[in-house]
Amino acid sequence: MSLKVSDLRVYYRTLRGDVHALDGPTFTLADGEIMGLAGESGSGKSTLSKSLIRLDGRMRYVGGSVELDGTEVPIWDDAAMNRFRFKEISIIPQYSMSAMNPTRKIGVMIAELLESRGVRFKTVREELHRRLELVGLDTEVLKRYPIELSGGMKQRVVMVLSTILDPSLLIADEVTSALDVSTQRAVAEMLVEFRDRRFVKSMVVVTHDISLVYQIADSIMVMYAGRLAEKAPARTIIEAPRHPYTRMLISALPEVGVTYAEQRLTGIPGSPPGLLDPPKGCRFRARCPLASDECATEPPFVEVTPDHHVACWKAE
Amino acid sequence: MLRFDRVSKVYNVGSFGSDRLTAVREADFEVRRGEVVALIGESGSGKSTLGKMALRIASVSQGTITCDGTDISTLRGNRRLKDYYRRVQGVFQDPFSSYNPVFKADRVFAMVRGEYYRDVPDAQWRAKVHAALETVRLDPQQILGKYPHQLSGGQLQRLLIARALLLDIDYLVADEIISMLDASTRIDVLNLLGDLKARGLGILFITHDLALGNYISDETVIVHKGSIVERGRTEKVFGDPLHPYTKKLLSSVPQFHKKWEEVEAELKAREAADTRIRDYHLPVGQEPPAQLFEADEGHFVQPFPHGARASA
Amino acid sequence: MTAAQPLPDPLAGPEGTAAALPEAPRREALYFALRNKKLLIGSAIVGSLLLLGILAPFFFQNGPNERIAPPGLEPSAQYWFGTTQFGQDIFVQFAHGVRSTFLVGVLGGGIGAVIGMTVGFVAGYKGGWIDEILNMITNVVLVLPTLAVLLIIAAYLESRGIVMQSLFIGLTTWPWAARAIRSQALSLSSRDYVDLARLSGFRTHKIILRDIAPNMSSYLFMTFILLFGGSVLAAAGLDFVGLGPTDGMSLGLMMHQAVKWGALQLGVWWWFVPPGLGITAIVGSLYIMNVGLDEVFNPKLREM
Amino acid sequence: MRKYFARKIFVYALTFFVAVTINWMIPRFMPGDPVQSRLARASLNNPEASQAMRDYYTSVFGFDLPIWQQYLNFWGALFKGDLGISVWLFPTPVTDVILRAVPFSLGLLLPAILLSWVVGNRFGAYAARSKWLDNTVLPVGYVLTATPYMWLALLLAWGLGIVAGWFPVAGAYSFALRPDFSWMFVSSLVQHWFLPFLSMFLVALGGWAIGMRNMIIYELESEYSNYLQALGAPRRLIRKYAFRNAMLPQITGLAVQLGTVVAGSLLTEIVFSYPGLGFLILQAIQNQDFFLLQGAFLFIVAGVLIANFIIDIVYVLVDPRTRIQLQGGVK
Repeated sequence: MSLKVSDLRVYYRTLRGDVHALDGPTFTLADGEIMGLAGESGSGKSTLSKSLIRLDGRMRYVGGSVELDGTEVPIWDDAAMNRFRFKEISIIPQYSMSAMNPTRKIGVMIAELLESRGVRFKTVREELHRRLELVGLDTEVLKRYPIELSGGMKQRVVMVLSTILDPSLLIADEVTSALDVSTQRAVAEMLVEFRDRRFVKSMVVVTHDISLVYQIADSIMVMYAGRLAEKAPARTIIEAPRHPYTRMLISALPEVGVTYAEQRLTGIPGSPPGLLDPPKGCRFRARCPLASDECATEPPFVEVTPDHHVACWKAE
Repeated sequence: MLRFDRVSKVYNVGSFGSDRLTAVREADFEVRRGEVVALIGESGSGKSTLGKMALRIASVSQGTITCDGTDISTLRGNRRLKDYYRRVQGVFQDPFSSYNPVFKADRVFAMVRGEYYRDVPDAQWRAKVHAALETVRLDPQQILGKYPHQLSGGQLQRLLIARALLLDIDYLVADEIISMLDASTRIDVLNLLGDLKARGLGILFITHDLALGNYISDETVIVHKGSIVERGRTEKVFGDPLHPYTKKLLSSVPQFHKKWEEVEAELKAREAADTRIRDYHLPVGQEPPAQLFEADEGHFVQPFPHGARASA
Repeated sequence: MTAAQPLPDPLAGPEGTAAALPEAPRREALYFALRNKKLLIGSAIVGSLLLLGILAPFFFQNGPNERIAPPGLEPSAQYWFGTTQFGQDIFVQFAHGVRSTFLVGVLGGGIGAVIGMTVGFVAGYKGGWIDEILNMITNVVLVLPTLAVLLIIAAYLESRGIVMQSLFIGLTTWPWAARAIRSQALSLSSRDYVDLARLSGFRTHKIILRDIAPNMSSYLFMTFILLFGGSVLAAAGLDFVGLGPTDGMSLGLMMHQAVKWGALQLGVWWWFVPPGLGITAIVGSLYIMNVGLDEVFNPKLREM
Repeated sequence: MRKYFARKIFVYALTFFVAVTINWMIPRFMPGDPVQSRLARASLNNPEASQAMRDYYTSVFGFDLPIWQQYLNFWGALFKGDLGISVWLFPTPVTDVILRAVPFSLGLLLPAILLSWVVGNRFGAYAARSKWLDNTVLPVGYVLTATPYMWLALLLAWGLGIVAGWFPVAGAYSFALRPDFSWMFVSSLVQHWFLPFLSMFLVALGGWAIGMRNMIIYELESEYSNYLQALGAPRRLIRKYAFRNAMLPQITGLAVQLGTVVAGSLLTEIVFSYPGLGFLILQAIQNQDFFLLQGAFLFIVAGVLIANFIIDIVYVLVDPRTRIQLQGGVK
């Protein structure tokens, strides 16, 4: 069991009170698993992924626990977390294109970062070169400034750098959303290759694009309004979703071959609830065609068939 | 008919325009009323520039854009431009950036009234606004008097479409209008374009998303690095793609029920089975011309070297 | 002169909060304004000096240059700030000086702001060769050392008044403001709502006034405050060299006279301390007010 | 790269041209024909000087010549280094008077600018560390930048000079000494130099500290800082990067602030009767020595332009981004 998250609650502090951005997800991530974390804006997916590595100034840890390879991860303690960052838990940020110091040569920056974490640069240099070549980069890039590289090249450097210490868990935060269709496939497949070569043990791929994670993930976890809706193997989520939200969401997404003239799709009416003072019970209730009285109580996130978890009273 | 006749856009960059950058090269296509044309391309393809030129926000460097026969670059002066905007309107990608954050969202209606319907009495105007809101399926009660940040992205985009409808337009340029909306609501805004088409509007739907273009359009235009590489009836372009770039896009777009490898294998198999003689192949090394070749009835492709893979 | 983002970007907030703010941005600004110590303290000092400058001169029977008392008196209950070597009441001079300081600030800062805004908005919105030319002019005036230019102009003027002085100050201090406003206007003019205004048939001046400027109102106000401070300091420098208004009284002129008549050597500190303190208090409080305003309007800084 | 500098030089040349033109126009086109009235006034005080002035005016302005001819003559004289004869120090040429004063001005300006820049940046970076420091350094910085140069000079002269008696408050060296390389002379020079230097240093310090504080906060919020934090880099490394990157805009700031600091030095010199350009300007104004005033003006403008150009070069050398962009190496 690589990652175990239990009842994690992280809120955003605002003037008008706490925004319940992440309200108690409990799930596990197996060794070698690539999990797609999907959801719309405000679903809590990026709050969850950020919480696993670094809470920013406005985020407040409220409760719950995170365990990685059997060790408790103190996500509430910024200083203690430094021990885990990079070495155990690492991230490929959404802003990869601007993640490197613009006035430092890339190689110098990497060396300084590694040395500051107590890793002799010499000991990883060869592996670094190997991995840069693996992602199709010349080792010459280490002698360049970030501005001399194209966006795609910068992103690949960041992918290699983030995983150079073979972390146990990698968070890939919307890594493909800024890319063009023709390049996002290469990047997504590179993530799988990183896992296959055991550069990382397991991976959370955060995205708003379910069709993309379907291509590479082993499992997909869908979030809605700060809570988990459903987690299942990728194919199951697409072909046999149980949660009404997942079902409606998937049937609202067009893919090549579906046309307005032949098969009109429909969206989900309404909009997600505000999280400043979230409604009691199931948070999808107001938009759910199946909602009934029992939905006023919060549905537990339970395993309905092996590896298929759903938080819905109607999911039998 | 909104017609692009060998339209080019060249930007002068650098100090005093010392360098030139071609954003669009001799684009040639048209948008008819009652039809949705999907203009599909990746970032930097020049697709948005084409939309901006049609809206007279960017000037045309070469070629002409005509609206029902009138060259739109000849529309000088505020009055003639306003007449043009009565017939052609646009909606843009970012719903939040489309609203001035210091004003209420329904100011976009007030702006139209101030410029076009100054003399319309209040009651009549209100009826007109309500009718437009109804078309885009918005509840006036929930919308009017709110600030942009109090509304959702989907509501804001619908509001902008309603604004365009107030002007009784013939053509709408929709530039990536749903790419920033949430997955669960975006399809409804897209369906709205289908409804407008049924009412006789001509729509230029600019997008980077093949699935969306495929879903809503009648005609498809694929642009790559400023040039149109393929265009034709949507079912032709998607069903029988000719240009290597189009094929590459189709094999890269993530699908739901097929993995990338499956799609790629299918395309390859079809290509192998295809024995038609191509008379639009170029000798290797020759620069492809901007003029497209009509490979099939109403299906145009930019000539490319035989055996070429995508050049992206 | 920090690059301030004029208003919170609705997309910049954490997930969910954008939709959770029920009130208008303006009311939120007021909420922060009333809780910002820097803003409150700054405006209290500026406000009280402004009142002094406006009201006090009406209560004096004597003008600032009239010799009404024994010379060189230390500050006392009767003469709050003491008297000069010529028996002039320094408090009376101070109050008149504060008045003209505010006048120079408002006029000079105002003229500078109008030029800077016009140049900045037109260059930023229009772009192209108009931008190139305006930029060139801005750069030329920017590198000209302001005080040196003012000295040479003032030296040849036969009679000098506050209005004339402010005019010349305003004509020379605008370039940095034009630059700052240009870059703000440039980024705002690429927003979609500007395109939408064009599609609504708005003319250029209307777009600048109705759509671009309101989004920078806090920024423009802060620019004016900085220009105000700059004008006050420039005027004080001119007055100190002896090229100030040929009639009337100003804080710089008080220091000029103090130095000229040996206040330093005679140890008459009450002659040169109040005017400088007045200038520092006004300009310094304005600057600190500005930081406060920046914190009010720029949500990123609120968290600090 | 060449194009970038060509453009910069063009702006500076244009500025110099404008400055010279202002210099030529002002005496010609001010209301009430100031030239004639100056001549008249000077002839009362000093007949000899009045003759020299008249000669210069006729050669340069040549009242009967067409305007464009006068303008060209003015430039011609300028290129020969002829700025006229000083009335105040008759019959020394203005150029000589100014060249004598320039070293004193530079001796004050350069150390004051450079040291205040270095120290101010350190303070500013330090201030961004904690709320407590920020709340002290920031207001002090703002008060310092709001202080008129001459007032701080007056306070220091009075407090440390007159009251405490630690430093002399007038001149560049003791009147009893003649310039030589003796220990006594040099120490007198330093003693006289210290107070004007200190007052300029202090006023300029505030601005740099504030600028750096704002820049570094911006850098610490940037994405590369975020990334480093997410990878658990120690604060030391993140601060180091932020500080270095925040320095770059401060170099440009140096160019922007130059005019203000030069103006400040003029005022400070006046308080301390320090024989630099500022003191010359005061003498020129008081003695109605307009050639001297105009000459000083041109020297100041030229100096500021040269300094700007040096800063441009330095900036390109230290910022890899600009350097690479100028070399056309961006992919």
